Amino acid sequence: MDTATARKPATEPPPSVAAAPVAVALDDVSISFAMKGQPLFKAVAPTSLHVREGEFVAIVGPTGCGKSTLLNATAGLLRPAGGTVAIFGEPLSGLNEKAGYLFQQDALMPWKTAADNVAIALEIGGTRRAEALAQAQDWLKKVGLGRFGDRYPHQLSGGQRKRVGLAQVLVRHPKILLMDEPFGPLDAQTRQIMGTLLLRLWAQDRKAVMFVTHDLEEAIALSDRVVIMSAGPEARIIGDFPIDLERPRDTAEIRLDPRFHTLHRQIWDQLKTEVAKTYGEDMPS
Amino acid sequence: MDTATARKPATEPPPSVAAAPVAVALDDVSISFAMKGQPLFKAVAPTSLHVREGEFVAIVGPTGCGKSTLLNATAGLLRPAGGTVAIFGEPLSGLNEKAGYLFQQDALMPWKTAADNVAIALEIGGTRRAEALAQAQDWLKKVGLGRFGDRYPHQLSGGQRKRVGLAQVLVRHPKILLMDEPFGPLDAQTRQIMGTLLLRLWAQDRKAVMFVTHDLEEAIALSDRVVIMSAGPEARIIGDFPIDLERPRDTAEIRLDPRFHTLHRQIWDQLKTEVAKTYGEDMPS
Amino acid sequence: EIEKPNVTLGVGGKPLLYYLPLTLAERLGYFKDAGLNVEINDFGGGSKSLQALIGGSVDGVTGAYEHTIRMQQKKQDIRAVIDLGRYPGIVVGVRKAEADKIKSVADLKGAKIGVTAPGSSTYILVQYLMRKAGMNPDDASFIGVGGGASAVAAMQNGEIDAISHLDPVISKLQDMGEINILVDTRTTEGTEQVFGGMNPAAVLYFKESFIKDNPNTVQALTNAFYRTLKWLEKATPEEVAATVPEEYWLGDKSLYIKAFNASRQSYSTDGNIDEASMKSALNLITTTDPSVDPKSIDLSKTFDGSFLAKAKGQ
Amino acid sequence: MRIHPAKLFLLQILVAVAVLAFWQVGATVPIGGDYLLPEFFFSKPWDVIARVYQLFATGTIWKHLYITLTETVLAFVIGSAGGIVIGFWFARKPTVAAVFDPYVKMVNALPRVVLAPIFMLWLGLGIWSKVALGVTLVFFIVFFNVYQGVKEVSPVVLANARMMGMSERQLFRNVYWPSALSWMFSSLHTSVGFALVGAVVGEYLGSSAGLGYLIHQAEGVFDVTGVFAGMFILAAFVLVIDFGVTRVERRLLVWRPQPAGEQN
Amino acid sequence: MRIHPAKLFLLQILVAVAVLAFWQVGATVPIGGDYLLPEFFFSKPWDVIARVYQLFATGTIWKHLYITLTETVLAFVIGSAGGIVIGFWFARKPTVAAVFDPYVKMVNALPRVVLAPIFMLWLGLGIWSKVALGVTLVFFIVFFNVYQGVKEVSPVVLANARMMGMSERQLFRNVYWPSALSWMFSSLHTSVGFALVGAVVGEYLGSSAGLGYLIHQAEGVFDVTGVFAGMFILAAFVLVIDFGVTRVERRLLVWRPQPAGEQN
Ligand SMILES: Nc1ncnc2c1ncn2[C@@H]1O[C@H](COP(=O)(O)OP(=O)(O)OP(=O)(O)O)[C@@H](O)[C@H]1O
Ligand SMILES: Nc1ncnc2c1ncn2[C@@H]1O[C@H](COP(=O)(O)OP(=O)(O)OP(=O)(O)O)[C@@H](O)[C@H]1O
Ligand SMILES: [Mg+2]
Ligand SMILES: [Mg+2]
Repeated sequence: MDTATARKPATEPPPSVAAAPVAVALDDVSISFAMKGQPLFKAVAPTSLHVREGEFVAIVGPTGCGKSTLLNATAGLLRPAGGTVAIFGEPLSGLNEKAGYLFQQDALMPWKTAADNVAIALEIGGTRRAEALAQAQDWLKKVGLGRFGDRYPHQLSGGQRKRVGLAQVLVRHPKILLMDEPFGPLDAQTRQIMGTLLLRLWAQDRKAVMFVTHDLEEAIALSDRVVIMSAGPEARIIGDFPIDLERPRDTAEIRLDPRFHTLHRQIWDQLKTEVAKTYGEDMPS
Repeated sequence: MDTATARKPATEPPPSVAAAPVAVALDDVSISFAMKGQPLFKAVAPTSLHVREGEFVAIVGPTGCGKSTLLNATAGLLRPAGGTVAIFGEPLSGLNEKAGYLFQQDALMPWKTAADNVAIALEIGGTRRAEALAQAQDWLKKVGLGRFGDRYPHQLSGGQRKRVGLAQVLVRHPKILLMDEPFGPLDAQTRQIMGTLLLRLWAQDRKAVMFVTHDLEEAIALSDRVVIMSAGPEARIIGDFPIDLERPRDTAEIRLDPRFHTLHRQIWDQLKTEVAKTYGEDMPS
Repeated sequence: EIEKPNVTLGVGGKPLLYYLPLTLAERLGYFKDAGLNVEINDFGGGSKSLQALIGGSVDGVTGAYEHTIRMQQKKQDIRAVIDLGRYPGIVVGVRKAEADKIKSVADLKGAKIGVTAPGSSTYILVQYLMRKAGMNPDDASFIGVGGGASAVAAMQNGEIDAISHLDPVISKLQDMGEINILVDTRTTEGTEQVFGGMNPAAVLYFKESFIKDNPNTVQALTNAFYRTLKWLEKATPEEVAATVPEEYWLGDKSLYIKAFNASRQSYSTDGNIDEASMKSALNLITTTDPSVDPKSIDLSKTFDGSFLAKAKGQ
Repeated sequence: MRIHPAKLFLLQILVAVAVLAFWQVGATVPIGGDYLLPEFFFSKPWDVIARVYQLFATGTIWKHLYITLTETVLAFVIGSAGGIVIGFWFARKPTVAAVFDPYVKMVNALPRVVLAPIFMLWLGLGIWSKVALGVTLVFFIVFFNVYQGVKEVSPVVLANARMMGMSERQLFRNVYWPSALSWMFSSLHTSVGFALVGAVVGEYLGSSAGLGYLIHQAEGVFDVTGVFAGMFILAAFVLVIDFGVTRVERRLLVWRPQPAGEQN
Repeated sequence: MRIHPAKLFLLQILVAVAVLAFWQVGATVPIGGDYLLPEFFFSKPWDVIARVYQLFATGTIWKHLYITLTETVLAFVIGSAGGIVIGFWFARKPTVAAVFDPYVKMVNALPRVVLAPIFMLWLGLGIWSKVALGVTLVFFIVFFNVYQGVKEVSPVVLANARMMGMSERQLFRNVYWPSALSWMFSSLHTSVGFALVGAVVGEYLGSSAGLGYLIHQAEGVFDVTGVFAGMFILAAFVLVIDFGVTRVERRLLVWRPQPAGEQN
């Protein structure tokens, strides 16, 4: 995690992405789950997705389509049934060490306080404990939890836990960020503050970001590209919309931009048909 | 849970609430947490909230303000430090047996399949297993998971698990519904479908609903009243907005109503100042 | 000069009357007088103390003479230096309720006989008796009842018809009026009836290599034990009771004295093992264990009388 | 990455062969004049195998095996049933647990060997006194684990179940029991061995048949080969019982996730 | 609803008094001609108490107690350290675990009483052969629990830690170890008793001092009072060790949530 390289001021315009190297290359990746006594469940049909260094890609899709699964494959936690995953050109075997992953579920260590949970992410890399704790405290402040450093996870609210998780991932400055509904349990205001925080960081060292969300506005406001997945099983990527809104963006203001609304409508229309398909069979009566 | 009484057609107008008995009465309820080696954390300052039978109250507030805590107290899982909780006029001691509670966290039994998780909620009450399973299957279909009945929780996506939980709570037709971000991990489309489903059910037998959400639009679209909590610690209810939109509502269409927008702006303004306070001290730099 | 003043002795159940000379030698201070510092290790049974000897964790053992014979067959050179008990001390008793049915060894056919443990000397003695009476070993069923209280319990509960055991269990059962005695090898008369002579029981034995390397130490021990035997020969039961620790009294001094009186004759008076008694011991083993070939045993290597001779000369 | 069963079996055999070879060398090749594993204490592997074969060939072993196995299975079943029931009871009644806690721990510390006479007094010399000895070992192992297992139930799942209106019985069946299962099975794997140990020690201290009796008899006449043959048969039979436990465990714990991310 | 400490203590005393009263009655009042707890096998509570007092008053007990306690603590520490290390190792190396699994279970089934002579051969008559016996009991209890405990680590927490880039060592320290702690402590509570049992059985089978030696001496001469006094002292000391374990446990497990919704 080369936090030292390419630190640029937060206000710098977004890096030119087209020329940047491909950070994550999913080629014809398909994912299946074997379950006892049931036929193989083909969650994701062969799908390709490339994310370049410095690119912020949002992934939206109906619930249960395979977004988390796709992130898991990128993280190296799940071996695809077919296709290849390459990270900065290297085929992925084992864990993806360049990536930081904010899980959809609670993943904090329950036996560590919030501050320790964040600090450990640095200590692993060799940072001295005092220094790591100081940075952790700093990060907790950034996510609005400065006074909650000595709480254990079960003493925090759902949204607070998620933010500790956010700090835990960001503090390491990974080159690739995998985020699975990071702002799900947060209120709209906090969401925007966190979004701005994330964008600032992202711009700093040209991270590649894969950002799963159910909030289309958020997806558009933050990303360079919005990728749409079809309903599962055998979900595929069925839409890929470049977001040509100017950077740097103010995540609150941008929603007033007319271009924002055009994009929103476009994507929404496609998404709607997709979600309808999810309920093709199970449509609530 | 007298599901038999007062079954009315789904299209019936909302019950007249003003005259209905009070289902949940929180009077001057305050909640504190004791933590080892730390001063008492006063999460909720003395607060009152009454919810009548057949009333749908949405609770919004900044993350970590005490929404879940308030629901826990109503459920009888947490004893308030002060004040009284009364359910249909009776002071609550022990668990609130009239309430169904959809937790913010995953709370499915990992050792039961989705169908069993729903069926058990009925079996407890004495329903025969075959009948319970049939109803469970029915409910899974309603939440769009008809084909996932024989999956174990860990084989489901986050949104799918939440919907199983929803079915688990609703299948029992409790008189009081406590829902903590029930639609959090769902995409916008599914959210609306679930919202409609919930409204239909609510109208059927005059349930009292306490509905925590971060989505203000959703809160307005669904509820009779939106209650706003201030940022913690010592959170209080600082706003109580009646939503005078007509019923029955179409949760998608209603958002186009101008009255909807007025309400939204009103509430939003108040909420914004509140959230800003949350970061009073910890405001991300 | 004594090569090894700090010696460890092993014994399988020190408080048993069977090993009384050991306790007496210790309590009378005869080891100290001989310039020895003896540590006594108590084991779960005679065979365990022998194993400890072979394994090298104790220097000598007060145990059954029979061990020296068996070990020869196992190619372990173990030698006794002094005899402590000349009669086995094993008693076969019959439960009172069965006494009119079982009047001789021959009547044991089909009976349930309690022994300390399968394979132990109490077991072997009954087998020997049965063979002599012309029976097969499987004509009766043997039940290990352990030492101590469990043996008493087995008899009390009527789970065994007869018992082959040692003191203090036998004295206790007699005292409780539970049994009638069938065979008593605590006494000269009883032993002669069974074996036609002496049959050495407890002896002090060592590894041959230990004897060779530490002759003076062995001598000192032999001296101490010989002195004890002589003391015991003349001692009154009261004196014995006063010498052993009070806990050994079976909770009741009079019972202890009774038990001691019953066993009194079985203690050796001169520490010697003559050829006839060696043969008698070998015969006991070969009769009951066909795997032991009498021809392969050199009895002269089981007992080294030279130390005893010197002890007597003092 | 699961290892192939055939390869696994081969490796297992290899370990056995290595141990036997070491044993054979230790018992027959003197190192600096001393044997590493003197034959007097360890016999020789080949002799032991021959003896095992002979015991089965002549059929003498069956009666003893049958008795010991009966005792073991009874001790195992009764001990674990007791441990489960009392463990659950204590876990659900904190007051009871707090009051009896020191006594349970005290009883657990009593040496079973010393208790044997009392069991024999009460239960006679038959199989039941041995079963009792096994039970006193198994019970505590299972008890402590079940007690802890119940306390480890996920608070959220429990709260959810209680909100559904489950009675104590239903909670037991649907929440505590399945949640404590993996704890229980962990203790059962330990217990299988201890049940057998209890039975054998019981036989060793007083009996007329059983493997413990055989071993004791062999010990009395310094027949180490017999002792080892007996122990070998014991150990082999534990595997059989444990195999059964594992089968049941697999069946009851189908719902568990495979450890995620362990696949590569 | 926590019970008040004073009330708890009162209840505990009450239980003790009830047991003693029952014992006294059983030993002195004949029921239908028979005593429920014949004095010959059970002594009488008052005698036992008097003997315990006497043992302490004359000071004879200290030497024995010291030896037995040393053995127990050593057996406990070595056995649980071994169980923890090997348990973790097996849990992290599935191949190793699969290969050795049957052997571990076989060894666990060997009656320790029979192994005693071998330990004495190797370790002599000092405390170490007794420690070894205790270790063979403690080890397996801890081992099986740690092994299972590591496998029970939450897959999500584990995946998160691995994504952070933790090495195997760091995973151990930060994830496996804390997660397996409650399993481990459960096994430690069982083990405390078994460590003592191992030490005492070792002494019982061959020694010149220690509580096991005392008990053995007393048994041989039908001194039941002595046996019970010894066992009582044993049991009391287990409580002391267990108290220490509980203290450490409390300290290490501060992070656990109080069971939610159990308050009313
Ligand atoms: N371990 C598993 N075994 C079997 N099926 C699984 C497993 N994990 C996920 N699935 C299935 O794969 C599909 C995709 O799951 P995934 O978690 O990727 O969905 P998602 O897009 O993240 O949904 P959500 O928005 O609800 O989180 C779902 O239908 C789910 O049921
Ligand atoms: N067990 C606990 N011990 C100490 N503090 C707690 C505990 N549970 C909750 N809190 C604190 O109480 C406050 C309210 O928590 P609560 O879970 O009710 O928040 P919430 O409104 O539900 O937030 P969110 O929207 O993030 O879920 C938070 O500041 C939280 O840190
Ligand atoms: Mg997901
Ligand atoms: Mg909450």
